[in-house]
Amino acid sequence: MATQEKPVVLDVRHLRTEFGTRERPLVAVDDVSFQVAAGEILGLVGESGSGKSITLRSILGIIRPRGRVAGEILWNGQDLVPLSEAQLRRIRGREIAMIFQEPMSSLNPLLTVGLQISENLVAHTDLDARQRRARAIELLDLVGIPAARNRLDDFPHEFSGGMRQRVMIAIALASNPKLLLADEPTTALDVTIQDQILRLIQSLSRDLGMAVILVTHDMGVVAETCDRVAVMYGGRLCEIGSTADVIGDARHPYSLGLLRSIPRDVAPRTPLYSIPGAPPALNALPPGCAFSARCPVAGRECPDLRPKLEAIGTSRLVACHHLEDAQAHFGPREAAQ
Amino acid sequence: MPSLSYLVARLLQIIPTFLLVMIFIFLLVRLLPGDPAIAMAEAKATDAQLEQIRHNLGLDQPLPVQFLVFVKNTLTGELGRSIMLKAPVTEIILARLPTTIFLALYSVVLAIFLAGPLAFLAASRVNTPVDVAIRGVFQLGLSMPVFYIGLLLLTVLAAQLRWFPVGGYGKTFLANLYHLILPALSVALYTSAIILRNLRASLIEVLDADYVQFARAKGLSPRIIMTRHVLRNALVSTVTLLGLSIGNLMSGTLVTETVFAIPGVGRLMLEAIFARDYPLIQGLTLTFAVLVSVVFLLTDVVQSWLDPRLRQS
Amino acid sequence: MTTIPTSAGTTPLLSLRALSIQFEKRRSLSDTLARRPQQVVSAVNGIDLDVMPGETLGIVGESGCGKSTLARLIAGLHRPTSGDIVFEGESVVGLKGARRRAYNRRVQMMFQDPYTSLNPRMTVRDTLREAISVHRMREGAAIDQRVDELLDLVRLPEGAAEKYPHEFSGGQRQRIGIARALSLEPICLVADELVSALDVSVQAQVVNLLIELQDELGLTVLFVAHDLRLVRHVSHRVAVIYLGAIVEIGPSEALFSRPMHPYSKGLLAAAPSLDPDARRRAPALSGELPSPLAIPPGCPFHVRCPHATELCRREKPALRPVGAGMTACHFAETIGDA
Amino acid sequence: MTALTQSHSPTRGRIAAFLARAFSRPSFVVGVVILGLSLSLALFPQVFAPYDPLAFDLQAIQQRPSLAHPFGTDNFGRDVLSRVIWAYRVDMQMAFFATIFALLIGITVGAFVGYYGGIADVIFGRCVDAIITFPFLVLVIAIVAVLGPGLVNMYVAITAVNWVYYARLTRAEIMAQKANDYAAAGLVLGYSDRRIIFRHLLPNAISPILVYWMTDMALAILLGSSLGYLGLGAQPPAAEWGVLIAEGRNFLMTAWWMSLMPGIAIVLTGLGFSLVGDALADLLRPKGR
Repeated sequence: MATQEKPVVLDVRHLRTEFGTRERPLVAVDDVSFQVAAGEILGLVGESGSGKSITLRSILGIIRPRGRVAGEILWNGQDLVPLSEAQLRRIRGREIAMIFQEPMSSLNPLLTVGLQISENLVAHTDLDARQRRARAIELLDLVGIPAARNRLDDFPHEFSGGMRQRVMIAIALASNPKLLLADEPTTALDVTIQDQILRLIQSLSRDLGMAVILVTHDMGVVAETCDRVAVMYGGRLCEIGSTADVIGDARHPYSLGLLRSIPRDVAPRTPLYSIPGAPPALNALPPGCAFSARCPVAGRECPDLRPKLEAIGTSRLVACHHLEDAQAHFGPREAAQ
Repeated sequence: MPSLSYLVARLLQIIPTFLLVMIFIFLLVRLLPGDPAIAMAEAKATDAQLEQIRHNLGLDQPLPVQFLVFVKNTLTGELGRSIMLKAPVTEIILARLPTTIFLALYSVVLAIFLAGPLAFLAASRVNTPVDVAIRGVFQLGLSMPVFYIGLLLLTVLAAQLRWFPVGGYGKTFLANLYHLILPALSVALYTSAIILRNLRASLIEVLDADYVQFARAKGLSPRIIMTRHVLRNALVSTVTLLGLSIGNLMSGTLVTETVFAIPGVGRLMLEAIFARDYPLIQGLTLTFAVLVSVVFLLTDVVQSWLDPRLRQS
Repeated sequence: MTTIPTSAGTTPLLSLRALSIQFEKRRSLSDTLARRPQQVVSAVNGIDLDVMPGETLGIVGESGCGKSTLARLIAGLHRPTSGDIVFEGESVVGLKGARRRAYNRRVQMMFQDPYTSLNPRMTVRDTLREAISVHRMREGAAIDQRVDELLDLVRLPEGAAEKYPHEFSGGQRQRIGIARALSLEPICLVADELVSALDVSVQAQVVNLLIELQDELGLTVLFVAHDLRLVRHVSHRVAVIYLGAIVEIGPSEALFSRPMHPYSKGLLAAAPSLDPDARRRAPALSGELPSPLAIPPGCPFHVRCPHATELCRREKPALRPVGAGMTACHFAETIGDA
Repeated sequence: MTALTQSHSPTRGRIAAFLARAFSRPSFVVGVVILGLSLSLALFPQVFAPYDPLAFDLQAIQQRPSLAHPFGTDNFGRDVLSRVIWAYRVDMQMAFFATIFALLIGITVGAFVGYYGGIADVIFGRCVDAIITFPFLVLVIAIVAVLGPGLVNMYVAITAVNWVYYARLTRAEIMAQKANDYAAAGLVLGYSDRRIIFRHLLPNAISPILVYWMTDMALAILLGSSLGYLGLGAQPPAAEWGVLIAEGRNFLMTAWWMSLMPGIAIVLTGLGFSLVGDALADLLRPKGR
């Protein structure tokens, strides 16, 4: 599917993550495959319970021991799934870094910001204490924290939410990772701060040649930030393709519904398109298409027969039995007013 | 480190609390049945002699005046004379206090050594048979009164097996440790059950915290995650709990001193009550309150040292 | 009950006059000793606002800007430090007892958090019955009948009445919240971030319901939210709040298509757009919202404003007519046209 | 308004579901069985006790446990089993009376200061500070010393100190509940303070208080028997576990059963309360988030 010239760094194949007992597992991620090229920003979009965050955590293996991961996660050709904790630690934070949604609770409240950066450098580099301090200042500076030199000895509660998210990014960048996993990094922030953080991630990715997987529930964030986008629902992929394709010309009924429910180019106070019902619980998924219960064009076979991801054009995959019906149901996009 | 203004403020906060404490003690002793003058006087004292004793004790003054005298005397360390022991209360208490403090510290240390590893084991194996067994043990511990544990230990380990002395205190530090192990253990068993429950809960909570997940994602070693991120954070609430259970601990030492006939302030309190020795009761109650306040103060300081968020307010 | 939404020009239903509220932070002894000054959070700073009957007034701003406090002030949950709230010609500040109940029967509120805004120990029926019977909206058997009507009105499935809040999804809980507010048959609803805790696909359901009910019942709605797209879609008029003060207010379409205040401009630009062509490299607004403990002198926005001059640092601009609405900026004309 | 408090069928269904969940836990079942037995023994000791607990039998002094006397006999030849059984009456009473008034006063005061705050809350805070500055037992002993030993005075003494703990807990719970939007909704719906406190906040705040009550009843037995042991609680010849243990204290080497058996009763009963309390704490944890 990939037609990029850049080499693929991460190749996830048939990822399956489950929790609970082996007899009655709760499948949070089911047969998810995607690739990330060097320096590329991939958006992973979905609602609560779509499995997007679990996918991210599965890559680093930090859902173990409670979750079980199957499939292949090829990182520069090396499969991460069978690796032991000790082997994974050499990749976590060093080659693949991760930032979390809640800047308030993801930093240890009892330790200074400087220490939380430098413990990363201790784990992954050979720098001595003085060099680590210099590097920490450099990192805080890089992520746009004013007067970085004076803030190393401050504690997390002395920073605002946006600044804490910057600190988290600085920690993640400490050992020059090649891939940044960003789990809803801006959900807890205000729009103007969200905008600043997204632009920061974008420029870091560009300047450092770092690939990013950005998990979000906001199609707008994807449109403004990502090169490609994967849409998830009920732990499965519905659609994956370039941002322009998916945002501008979505094909899966779920992506279409999600995009249509956002007010855009519609007359004020007219009814918005809305997807009926609510996102499903993981223990109540049908064997077939996860979206079939809420889908306006679902056929009789949909709840039982799982649609495969199939290529449409050169750079997009969609998993739906009723692509034409979906097109007809949603109609062409109304012209902008 | 906590700021100076924080420490001074914390010290000043004790004043209103202690004023209430003093009022309470003052009223309590004034409500004691029987006329203290009669208790203090010789059996054949005349009315005039009783009047003289009352006057000496200041009992013929109005209550507010008596209270002010009481406060003034207390602040200067003048707690009156014990009726029972016929000696200054301050002297008696100071002579007995080290034993009790030693016993209390000993119990705390034992309790921590008992509870710490078990809590850790239980928290890292939540809902496994190990965890269930450990929880069962602490529930049992919570149901055992200190005097009963004490009697059991005394009978089995000291009297029957003769591993430990039946009573006494010892002269050197090591002898102290040896002599007081059973009484300390009696208190420690109960205290450790409380610590265990709290530490287990806060370990479970911290292990699940975002910043511990983030620490894992950073690729830190399990040892560093455990010591720097998990233990330190779980400790904050446990320190609070330890501070708050000082009252429990004191209650425990009172009982254990009685069971093992240890000459500490706890047993003295009981003796004073049976003898209606009101200057001594007053002094001892005050001593306990001071001890608890000092521990509360230390707890707050340690807490604000552990948790930078507390340093500001 | 049903009044047709009237156009502007009639008397306002609700007027805020120089409304302000300050919260004094609790001062500890150690603050006094260290001679730290008394900290005062100025959550709302002199807001003047007229709400016309039948209209939807959107109130937008970032978290901490005071929009939620404003909503609670209007609902009577806070008492203003100064200023007045006038409803149907009468001041409603500091009402007590029966008069307060009478006001709240007319002005109801809906809350943000679907998980904490319903009493978890009461069934939906009990929740609604309580409101209806306390206000004597119905008597006897008519109460239960009214409960069913209300649930029908907010499109909750049959049998919902006997369930407890935890048995519902977030979107359904917000519908229960709407039904509870409507049970008093109010004429004005204050919606504080009604849908922001919901999944995107569910938000549209609730917004559609709100618009429909408003048209059907002729309600006046104050729609407090941070999602600009939704506010634009729902509101007739919009007020943009920054540090507890209105920086711009005007007809929704005019304000969104041509914002006049530099903050409104930045806020709109920062909101993620679905148009991949609208990509920017630089953030739309730099800096962060200053603490409401220390509101900058002069124009409160000057520390983040790319156009700020000496005048802005010195003098606080008043809200004045610019274009189709009102703007509080010394240079609204030049910036607005840029 | 009476219609409001009527229970609907789903409530009954919910209780049934709750009981089903509760009884699927072994620890809860064990706790309930222990407490059930304890209560039966406390209510009908005459049915269960094989002998008169006060009857001397000088032919059978300090007999080892046997079929005739499963728990042995004491230094007056009284049947220890019968004495332990009769003591259930006293000790279960202690569990109840030493806590119930503290619970009621504590909830009332705590709900009031938690809801209204202000100067009452400040004064309350100072009182709490002062009272927790005394070790619990020291304060209770001191009050008992004023009032004189005996069961009723002990209840008064314990209640005088113990209500503070309930009030503190209630205050914290009420404040936490008050921060929820449903409390604000109640205000906007024009409900009275009384209605908001008693119909909305308290029902949501009560579970941890009741759980605490369970464990506190265990504590009351420990405390009451300790006072009995020290000679400040129930007075001999009344059968009370602490008193029984104290009576056997001088015969530990010759008649260990005199002290051991009543102690087992204390531990078992305490365990019953704490098992039930622990299970309830788990079961009553709010769900749906």
